[in-house]
Amino acid sequence: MAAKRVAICAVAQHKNDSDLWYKRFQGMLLDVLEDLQAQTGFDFDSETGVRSIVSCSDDFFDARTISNNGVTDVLGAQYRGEEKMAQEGLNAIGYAMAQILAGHEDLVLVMGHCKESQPESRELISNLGFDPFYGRALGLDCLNAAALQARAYMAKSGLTEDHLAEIVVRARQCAARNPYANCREIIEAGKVKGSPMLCDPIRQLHAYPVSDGAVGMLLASEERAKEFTDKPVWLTGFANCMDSFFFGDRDLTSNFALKGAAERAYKKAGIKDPKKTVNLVEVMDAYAYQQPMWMEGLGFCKDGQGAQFIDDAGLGKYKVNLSGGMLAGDPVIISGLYRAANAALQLRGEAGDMQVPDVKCAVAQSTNGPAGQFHSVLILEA
Amino acid sequence: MAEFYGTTVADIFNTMPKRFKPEEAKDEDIAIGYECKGEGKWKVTIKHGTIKVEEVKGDLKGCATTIHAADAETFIGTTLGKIQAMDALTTGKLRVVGDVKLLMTLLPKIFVQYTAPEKKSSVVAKDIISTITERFRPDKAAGVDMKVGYDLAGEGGGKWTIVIKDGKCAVKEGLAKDLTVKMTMPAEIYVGMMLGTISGESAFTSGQVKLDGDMMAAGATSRFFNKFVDPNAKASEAEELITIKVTNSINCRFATGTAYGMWFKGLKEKKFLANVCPKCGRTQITPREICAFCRVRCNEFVELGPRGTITAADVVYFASPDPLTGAVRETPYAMCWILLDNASPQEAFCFDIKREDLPKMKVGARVRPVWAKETKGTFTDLLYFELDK
Amino acid sequence: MKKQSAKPAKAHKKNRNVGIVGIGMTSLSSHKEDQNQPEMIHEAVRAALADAKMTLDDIDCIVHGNMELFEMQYQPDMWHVLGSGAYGKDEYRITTGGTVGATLVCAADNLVASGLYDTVLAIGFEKLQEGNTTGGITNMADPLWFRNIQTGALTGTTAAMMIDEFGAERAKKAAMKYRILMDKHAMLNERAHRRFGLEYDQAEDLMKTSPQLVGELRLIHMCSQSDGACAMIFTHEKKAKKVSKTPVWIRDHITVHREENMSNLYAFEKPEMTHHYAARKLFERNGIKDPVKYFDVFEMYDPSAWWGLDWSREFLQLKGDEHLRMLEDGEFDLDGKLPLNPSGGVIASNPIGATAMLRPAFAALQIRGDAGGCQIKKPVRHALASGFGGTLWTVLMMLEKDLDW
Amino acid sequence: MTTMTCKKEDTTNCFVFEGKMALPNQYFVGRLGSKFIIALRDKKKIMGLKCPKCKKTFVPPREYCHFCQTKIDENWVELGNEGVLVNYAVVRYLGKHLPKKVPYILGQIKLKGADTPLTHIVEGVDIKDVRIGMKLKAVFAPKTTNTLLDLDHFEPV
Repeated sequence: MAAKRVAICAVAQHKNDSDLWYKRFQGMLLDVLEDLQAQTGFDFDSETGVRSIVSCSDDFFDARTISNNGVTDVLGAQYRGEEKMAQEGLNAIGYAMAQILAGHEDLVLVMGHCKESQPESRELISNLGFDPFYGRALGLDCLNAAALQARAYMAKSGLTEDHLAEIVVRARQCAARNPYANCREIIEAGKVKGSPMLCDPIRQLHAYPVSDGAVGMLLASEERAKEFTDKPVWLTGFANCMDSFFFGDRDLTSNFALKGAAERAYKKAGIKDPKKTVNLVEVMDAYAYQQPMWMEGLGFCKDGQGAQFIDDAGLGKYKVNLSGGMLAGDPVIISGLYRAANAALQLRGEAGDMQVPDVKCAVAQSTNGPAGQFHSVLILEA
Repeated sequence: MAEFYGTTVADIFNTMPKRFKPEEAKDEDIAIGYECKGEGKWKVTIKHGTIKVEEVKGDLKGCATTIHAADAETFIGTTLGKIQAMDALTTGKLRVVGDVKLLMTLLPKIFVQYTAPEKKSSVVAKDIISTITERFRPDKAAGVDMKVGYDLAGEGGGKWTIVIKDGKCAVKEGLAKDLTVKMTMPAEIYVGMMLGTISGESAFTSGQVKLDGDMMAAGATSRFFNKFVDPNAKASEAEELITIKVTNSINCRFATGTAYGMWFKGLKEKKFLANVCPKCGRTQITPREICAFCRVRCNEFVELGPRGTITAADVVYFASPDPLTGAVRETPYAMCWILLDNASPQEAFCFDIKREDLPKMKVGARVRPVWAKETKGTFTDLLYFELDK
Repeated sequence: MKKQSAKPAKAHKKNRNVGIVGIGMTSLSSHKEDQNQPEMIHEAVRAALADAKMTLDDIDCIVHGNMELFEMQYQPDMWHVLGSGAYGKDEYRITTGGTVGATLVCAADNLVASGLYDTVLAIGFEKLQEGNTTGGITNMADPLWFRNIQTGALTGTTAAMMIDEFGAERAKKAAMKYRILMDKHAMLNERAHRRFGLEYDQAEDLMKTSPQLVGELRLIHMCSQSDGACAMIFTHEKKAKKVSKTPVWIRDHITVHREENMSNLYAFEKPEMTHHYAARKLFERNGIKDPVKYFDVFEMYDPSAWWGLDWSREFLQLKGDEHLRMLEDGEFDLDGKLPLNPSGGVIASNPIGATAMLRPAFAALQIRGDAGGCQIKKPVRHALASGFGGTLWTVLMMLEKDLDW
Repeated sequence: MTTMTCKKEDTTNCFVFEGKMALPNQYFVGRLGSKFIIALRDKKKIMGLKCPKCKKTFVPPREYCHFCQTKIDENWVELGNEGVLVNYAVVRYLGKHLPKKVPYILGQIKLKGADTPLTHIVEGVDIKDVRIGMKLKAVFAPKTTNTLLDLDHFEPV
């Protein structure tokens, strides 16, 4: 990584909710913006303030061509530069880093929103992510893609229904301590195992709940970070990686894209063995099976040993998703932003009831596309 | 007559009655004039599912819309799709006086697309009849017992009886006595119908096909057979490139929040509610959560208007689809920018103006809103603005 | 709470210089039934790689963008990996509406300059034939209110305002001259989509006969609807000098957005136009006092003849009728003071997601001397390129032949 | 940290409007894809493309082998209409994008002669009897949709 460093100076999260019927996403973003400004006192002066905003949203979920057009004002982007990350939000942080490292900007605001409750069904939308002839026709979507991956991975790793239930129960226990999580009610394994099958082997409670949310953060160059915070969180590595498209072309259990992204991100951050260096991990677990699977891809667990990893309390050992993760509810597109925000709070010692001691280095991971076709990895350090 | 792409202008008009789809045009009552420089003028009158095509010597009279082509190549090229109609319109080689919408919406609906004739298709009725047994689909004809007679006059024609019974099909020369139905037509019409170059419906409606006997049975026969494919045409046909047409539709629940909630609440009471920037005083209409310039939240609402002054006006001639209904908008209509009374000078409100007021509309004119009889707090509450006399 | 520093940020400086070393585009046409989306994209990618004499192994990262709702393809980069070459690589998908092509160039510049990636391939594309363009654009508007009123990107207000300012005769004549000039340029550019062969003596006729769309905005004034893709390869100074004899350097770029609500564009008091603001700020920080003199070519995103002409005043910081006079005096011609859109501009070719990338692409070809039939005769050293999108958003960038600023 | 989340929201003037986003599209499968679909539709044959360099045979078709970037669009090979189930999921939730009545089985089927499994629908077997490794054969659709669904589903041999 270049000699310069980039810091997160502040993060703000909107509380996730299953149906924020009374609020436009503009209103959600405005709350986040005001929170960030209250924390740091930055402004949008054309010389000394924020001149660049990297937003993150989705045209389909917003039902708007150019979804960022509807939010320019609440991002503070009037007469300023604004670009939309149209992928999963963690990449918005990666790109905002690049703007600062390039020397083009020294302050960048990252803002993401998504209201999953607005469209009739998120599966209907992800179906439109498949090609119109070979994929859409079969009714493929991100849920049944995940189910195919879940079966293949469970067979390879020995993961059972009990393991999945254990993951969900733990996620809710963590979420209970996170004021921004959507589903904070503690549940028992029996309830998970008794929840209806959505798409075998995925049950309703193995899947993340429909959620509305918004997240923001202020990024600054090393020289300017101290103007805004005493506790900068340094972004020391970012990478992402793309796998092939057709399921048949991929080994759905191989973590090809995640391994590529993790390897490159670790290299940039100078991390040789994440098991030794990394104190905390936030993964984008849209479905329960993904927690151990992504931990394999990130290098915390041997290939195909997901079940053993759970049995050995690996989730606790590596402090995985103390925020409750996506399983407790945050929307697609910006789940990675929530992951990074939670990691940053831990590194700043501001994670409240979730706080654990001695967090120096954290990993945030997110994924995009059906069955983890695309992965992003961000390294954050105190 | 000049020939382009293997077609003359006359070919196109001569085939019009055959390509006409009466069912699609049963609600239409319109005369369309055509002028093709160097070739002549035609008037096409469509009335309640009938069509009349006549060549006109003098001026085109009584036509709602006239289409003018600069030359035969343009006319034939755009008809065949070899020349982009939009490009021809753009450069003025094709000109429409009257409703341009017709070209895009009505004509494709009521006519089968003109295709240049294959250099005299070598297929004759006899050839098609001879493939009937191999095209027969017993699965579709279970339990059917009928005899269909064909009396096809002209070259390659003849008389045949097709017997369908017990899931079997046979063809016999001549007409049987106990026919379920008899169809009489020129052999070339039969060939055209089988090749899909003539609309069967129009051939029946226009009287080119005569039916004796059970009409329902005549209609049903096509189901029992696979489509006839011209073996000669196959080789010369352009390769098939597959397309699918779909309408992607996602239902949504749009939240108003307080900003739009107040706006709709106002509409219900026939009021324009704007919110005011506490810093610069801008009255935002429709209201927004924030003033973009000052970056401060706007919580105070004020009532504007109801009357106002036009600051800018656009007359729209282009018929675009209304994304809320999918229907094509009626043109022309006007989109006006109106500075409502009480509004800050930097914030105009955009809306339609009453159709009858279009000619008199100008910047600076005073207007007043016209509301729906019953206002419900939605975007249909406000009908339009009209000139305030 | 900390106090934000009051002293101005340091002048714009790059971590490392970035050069354009490969440019590729598909044919631009309204018909691409023979290719699906990834195949069309791949055609441009291959062309760019061939131009840069590179293979996909040389590429570290792909940047991809278009307008999703035109083709109604959700997260299209997932499917398009079949043609983009992103397999196993880093990939970003960054979009900003009509400006997206230009944004991708800015993004590629930032990604290379940052040191995070050495060589980046940017891809902008659109298959407008697969969607409903006007419906797609209308869906930009807020579903709660403005969607019931908007007509895509069609507006006659600029024409009305120009007629107001300069009189009907002069304004209409100028708009038509602009239009015919663009067609004349397109006729010289073998890559352009619509090439009509218009002559100046047709102007009178076209002013009357071309169908009216909105007010005095006629069909002839409006841009085309095209399918096509553009791909460009960017790398850092050291490598650019090694792999290319004629790298084109990205000096600086600026993005300026404005609010969704357009109400204050058409009231009595109007704010500074985004194009004017962007150019003012960009020229200021790069010490450009007289843009007409400094730049040798301007590739402007001109969605219609009226807008193109009106916006030339804003971008070039002209006053009064200076822009009309430049046009009337032939200063925007290929041998004029500042040749404008030698490519024929957006009026000639408009695959929306690629359109704003075609501007710097054509400008860079001019700097390289590779613009073919539409090459400007005098040497081209400094180029300006703009993108347009959203509710009058702008992206403006400066390209240079030499690293001498 | 501020207490944004705890703020009481005034919802008196907030409503929800039911609406939709709908647009017409037409999609082109391309020259290559047309050959594949026409073979399915007219000849009831499943065609694959073989990369001469990787020696792998792919289905559905693509222009380039994106592992090695070799152009493979001419290297058609006929695949068998029978194959083996290598993975599956059972779709039970509702959705208007789903082509079959739920519950149905979504499978990955490795066809004879192909190196990559094809994702498709499996019918004619009770959900509890589905087994990875079971032999399946293609059943073609009586009515064309000009998509991969011209192969209607797979069923046990």
